[in-house]
Amino acid sequence: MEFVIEDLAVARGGVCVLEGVRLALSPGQAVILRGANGIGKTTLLRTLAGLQPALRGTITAPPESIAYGAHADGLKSVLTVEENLAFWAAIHGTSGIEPALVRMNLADLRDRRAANLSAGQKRRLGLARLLVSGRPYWLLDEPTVSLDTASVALFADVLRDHLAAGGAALIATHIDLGLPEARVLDLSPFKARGGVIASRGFDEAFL
Amino acid sequence: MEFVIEDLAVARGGVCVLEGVRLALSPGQAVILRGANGIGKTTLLRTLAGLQPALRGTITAPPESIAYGAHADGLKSVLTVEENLAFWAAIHGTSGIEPALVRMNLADLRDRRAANLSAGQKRRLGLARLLVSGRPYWLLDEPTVSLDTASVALFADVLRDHLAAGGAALIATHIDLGLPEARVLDLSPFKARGGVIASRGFDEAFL
Amino acid sequence: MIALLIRDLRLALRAGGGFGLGLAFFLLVAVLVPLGVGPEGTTLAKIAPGVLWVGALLACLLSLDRIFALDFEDGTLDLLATAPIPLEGVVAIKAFAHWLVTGLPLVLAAPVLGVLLHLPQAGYGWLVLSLLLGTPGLSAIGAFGAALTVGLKRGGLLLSLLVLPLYVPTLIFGAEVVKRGAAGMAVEVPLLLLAGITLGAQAALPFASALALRINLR
Amino acid sequence: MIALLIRDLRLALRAGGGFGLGLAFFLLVAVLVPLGVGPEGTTLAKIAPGVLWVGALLACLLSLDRIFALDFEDGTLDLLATAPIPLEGVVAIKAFAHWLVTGLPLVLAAPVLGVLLHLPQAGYGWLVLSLLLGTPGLSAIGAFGAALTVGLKRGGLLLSLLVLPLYVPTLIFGAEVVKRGAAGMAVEVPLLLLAGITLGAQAALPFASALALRINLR
Amino acid sequence: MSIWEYANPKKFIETAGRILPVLLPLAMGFLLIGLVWGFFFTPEDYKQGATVKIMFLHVPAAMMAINAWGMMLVASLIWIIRRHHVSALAARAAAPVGLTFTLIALVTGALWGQPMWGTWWEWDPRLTSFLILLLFYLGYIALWQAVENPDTAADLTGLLCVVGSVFALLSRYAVKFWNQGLHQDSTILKVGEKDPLDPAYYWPLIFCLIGIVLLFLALVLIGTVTEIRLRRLAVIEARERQEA
Amino acid sequence: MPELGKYAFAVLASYGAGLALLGAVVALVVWRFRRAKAALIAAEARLAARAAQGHHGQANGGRA
Ligand code: HEM
Ligand SMILES: Nc1ncnc2c1ncn2[C@@H]1O[C@H](COP(=O)(O)OP(=O)(O)OP(=O)(O)O)[C@@H](O)[C@H]1O
Ligand SMILES: Nc1ncnc2c1ncn2[C@@H]1O[C@H](COP(=O)(O)OP(=O)(O)OP(=O)(O)O)[C@@H](O)[C@H]1O
Ligand SMILES: [Mg+2]
Ligand SMILES: [Mg+2]
Repeated sequence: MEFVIEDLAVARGGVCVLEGVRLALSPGQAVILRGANGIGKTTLLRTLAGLQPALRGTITAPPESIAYGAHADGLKSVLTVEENLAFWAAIHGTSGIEPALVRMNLADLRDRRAANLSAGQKRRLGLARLLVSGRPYWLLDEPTVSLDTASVALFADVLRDHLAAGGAALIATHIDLGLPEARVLDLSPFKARGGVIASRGFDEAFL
Repeated sequence: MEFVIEDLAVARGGVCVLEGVRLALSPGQAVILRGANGIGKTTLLRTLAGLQPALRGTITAPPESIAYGAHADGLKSVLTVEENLAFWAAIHGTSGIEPALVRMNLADLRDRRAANLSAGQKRRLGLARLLVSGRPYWLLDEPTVSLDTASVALFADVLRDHLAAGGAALIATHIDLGLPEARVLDLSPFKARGGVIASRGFDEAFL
Repeated sequence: MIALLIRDLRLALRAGGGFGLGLAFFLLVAVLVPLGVGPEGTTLAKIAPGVLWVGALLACLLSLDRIFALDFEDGTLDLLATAPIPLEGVVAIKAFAHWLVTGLPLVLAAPVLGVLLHLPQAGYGWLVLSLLLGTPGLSAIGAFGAALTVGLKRGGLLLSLLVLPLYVPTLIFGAEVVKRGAAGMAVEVPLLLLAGITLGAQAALPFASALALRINLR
Repeated sequence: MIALLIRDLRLALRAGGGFGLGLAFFLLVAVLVPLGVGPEGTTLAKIAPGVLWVGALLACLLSLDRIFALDFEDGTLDLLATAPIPLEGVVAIKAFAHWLVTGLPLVLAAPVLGVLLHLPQAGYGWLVLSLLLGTPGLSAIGAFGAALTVGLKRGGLLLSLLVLPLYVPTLIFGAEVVKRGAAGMAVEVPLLLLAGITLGAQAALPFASALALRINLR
Repeated sequence: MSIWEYANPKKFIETAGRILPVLLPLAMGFLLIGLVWGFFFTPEDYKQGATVKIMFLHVPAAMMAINAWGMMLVASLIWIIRRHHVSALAARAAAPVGLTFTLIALVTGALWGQPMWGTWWEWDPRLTSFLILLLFYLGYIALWQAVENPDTAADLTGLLCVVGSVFALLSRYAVKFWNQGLHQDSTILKVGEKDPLDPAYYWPLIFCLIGIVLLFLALVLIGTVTEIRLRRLAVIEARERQEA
Repeated sequence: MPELGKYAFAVLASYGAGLALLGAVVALVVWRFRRAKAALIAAEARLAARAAQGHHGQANGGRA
């Protein structure tokens, strides 16, 4: 099952930011999204995750196959690491959070409340959620923010295993993840050139 | 008038994070604070700005001479650029926001509401506040976050003028500001080695 | 779904979750009204049903913004929207959790406050029953209001303004049940209408709320 | 200082600032209580002073969290604390701005709502006067509560709980003035006490609030 | 040509520009004739005395207050189902006008009630429903103003309007259950039945009614044009921001 | 002026308040209309100026 984007245009705040984006992602592949601040990486990923409607174009993906990792980690500060992770496992109907805890080096912190984690530990917990989601396509928005180099390498390992197991990933990031096998998609050519207005079709009458 | 820190210890969340910090800042000087994430740069700057008490040590500075530039810019999104800046000028009893607007390249945006600024433009407005504060000692916490290279250069120019006019600056930053004349202060040697508990004196009884 | 319910209850029970605050507010209103109105028992007895219902309604109201706002701010709502459970279910569960945390304690505490307000003897049973039937509706309607205002900063006052008019039918029938019950009159009609509103709200509003959430997440 | 006042008023007037919402909430309470209590004019007239005062108090209460929370969240409060004006002055000005935006409209709208609740003719003047004297106190006390809870997420309900008990004396004297006034009795004593509370709160509480703010900023 | 052609903003502005110069004077004319006729040239009622003259403001305002909400409901449904932006904007433009009519009905009703019923306000079901309608208008307008993104605001207020209408109906029923009233029933549509409206009042009232309906339409048209322009303004500003 | 008798206050106040409210809403609608129109004209002018200079009549500049 492939994940295919065709001629996609996405909008934010009523303005089209990217247009004509096309991409095919097969199992085992990773694609890195590049582009300056504000070009629309987050917007693109949110659209692909189904959180906002596309302006034009089509997104084809197997149903319920996408795990979205946003800027925010969605952690509850009064719950412990284990409770946080177990909640997401239950929501996704998977079981066994143990491997995810171990893989993301969180086993020692299992009973710590999320409020007492450092920023990097919080981030690791947010990434562990991807593992318990059990979904093949990962859409990640700057997953390594506030991680130190050791943790970045740990994450790259996890990612490589995920790809080897038939998963795929689309990652927006500014830094080098140490994944030479990943394709790079530069978004600059898709930048919308003014004048194209958002709300589907009809709104063009406002110009 | 000098700005002198002697044997300072600062705490955050009940734990001493830095101790034995000493530094003297004379007019015309700039000092760059360096240190890994979480070492306590923000904590140190907040203490120096008078927002939290020091654990030990002394801070000597002329009264009302410090302008603090935090992570957050303190902008009101429903006010225009001009209104935001004029408010801070009025609070500091200075007049003439015009030069600050021009220096930070905000003149064209003067009637734009802060909500409609991009992140970089917001940051420039936050820095323009320093200019209208009319104070000599600037304590800046990562002032160039989300600025592009041109704006960083612009800010370095502004900073250089401020130093030439007898001001001084203490800047926590991870990137290179293009200020070769600035001294660098690495905080790693001052990292508190466990066991030292925060709240002055009293808390030690619990050890 | 059960996991979501358990998590919401757990969050409410841990520090900062606000469990019990609604109850305290209910108590405060029941205390403030006699202070403002004056201590005569007969007047108080007459207004007790209405005041208790208005108090329950306000106590419910003040905790509404917690239903979605915290999850929205920390990004959980985004993740729940992409999770394999329907957003309608999420809304219904969260409204139910809100009722367990806010509405149910009010139901249990109401008889005690009835004493403070000199509620006539015959009214207590009806008070509890009407609140039991009515408060789940309040939570469902409130969840709709909370979904409408979820993206707004400090939208508490706006939320009140939107939700309170929607509470009017529930309030009228609820207070009417208690009033009639206390006076020994027949209560079937308002009781049935109250139950009808709650059932209708529980059945239909989660869809509207989920739609509002989707719009706000966009 | 004037600049701060002007800015706060401007913020309240621009979209999203919440000007007028307090008024709408006041209206809501005045409508809900009769819906709960029943339509008879004589009962309503008896409880009108108390209900109007409780309504004013709740309307005031619900807008309290805007006094400092927004400024705290966007970092303005940090900057104000290091600015060359005393934090006590900041607090006093902000409480005053809150009164102008919330309390004053309530004072002006109260007579209209008095009509809804069948307030006796003789009571209108005293209602306006007592609110005029009392609401500045409510703002000052509320600012203290807001300063205490400024760092908390969605602390609205906790804020209510902290502040409502502090409002009790104001409520009692305020409602007493209106009740006595409406009944044609002497009102000097409660009126003086009301004015005393407001003056005392205005004079002393800004210091406590500023201290609370400093602690929360740390 | 389908009626939805007029849902094109440009076309809408053009059409409005052609209609308004006729509509506005017509509305003012009807209203003026009706009010002058009603105020100066109607006899006193044998029961109500001169206060019947209040009717010429009260009744049209009261009817339009409800109809304005109905129009907003229809416009909201069109927006939700067919996504015609102009429709959402028309609903937005109608709200302040409807609010004003509600206020007029309430104020004139209160002033009428004092001499007739001996009280400014009575918790009569019809009066109470109007107060609740006022609250719905206030909430609707407040939500429009609070949400920044215009499309989000249109969606949310549309939803509120639909859900609110259901609850408004429920409230009307609940209020009737709660209290029996003093307010007289509608007679205006009972021509030919027993106890009809005195013909001396009939025609000025009809003029006022027509005048108010036309005024409402004119104000909504102007308001919708304003909203369309503001929408376009927002689009241009967003684009400038993007290019900056 | 018609003879209003003891009801003069009620009738006059009704007409006064009703007409004042009508006037207020008309004034509000017209004021917003004028303001939106002026702001839009200014924005269109800016857009045209920008299209003329620098942007080489790019994309939709001309449609403004
Ligand atoms: C503030 C309160 C009042 C409100 C909200 C109100 C509301 C309404 C409404 C909605 C209508 C139109 C109903 C219809 O035609 O079906 C109406 C009509 C009318 N109202 Fe009122 N009313 C109020 C007070 C009064 C008072 C105090 C009087 C006089 C004693 C009065 C006399 C009438 C009359 C004569 C009609 C015309 C009925 C007809 O012939 O169709 N109203 N009012
Ligand atoms: N609420 C909003 N209203 C209007 N414009 C917005 C809004 N949010 C974002 N934008 C604009 O949309 C564009 C795309 O934003 P987006 O967050 O997708 O960028 P990004 O590529 O993820 O940037 P970054 O690298 O900083 O994360 C930006 O130019 C931004 O200014
Ligand atoms: N509220 C808190 N409670 C407990 N510990 C805290 C709290 N806030 C911060 N800390 C800890 O205090 C230390 C110092 O934090 P500080 O924000 O000063 O670091 P920093 O050097 O500014 O980091 P950065 O480079 O990320 O800005 C960190 O180790 C952090 O974990
Ligand atoms: Mg991004
Ligand atoms: Mg820092």
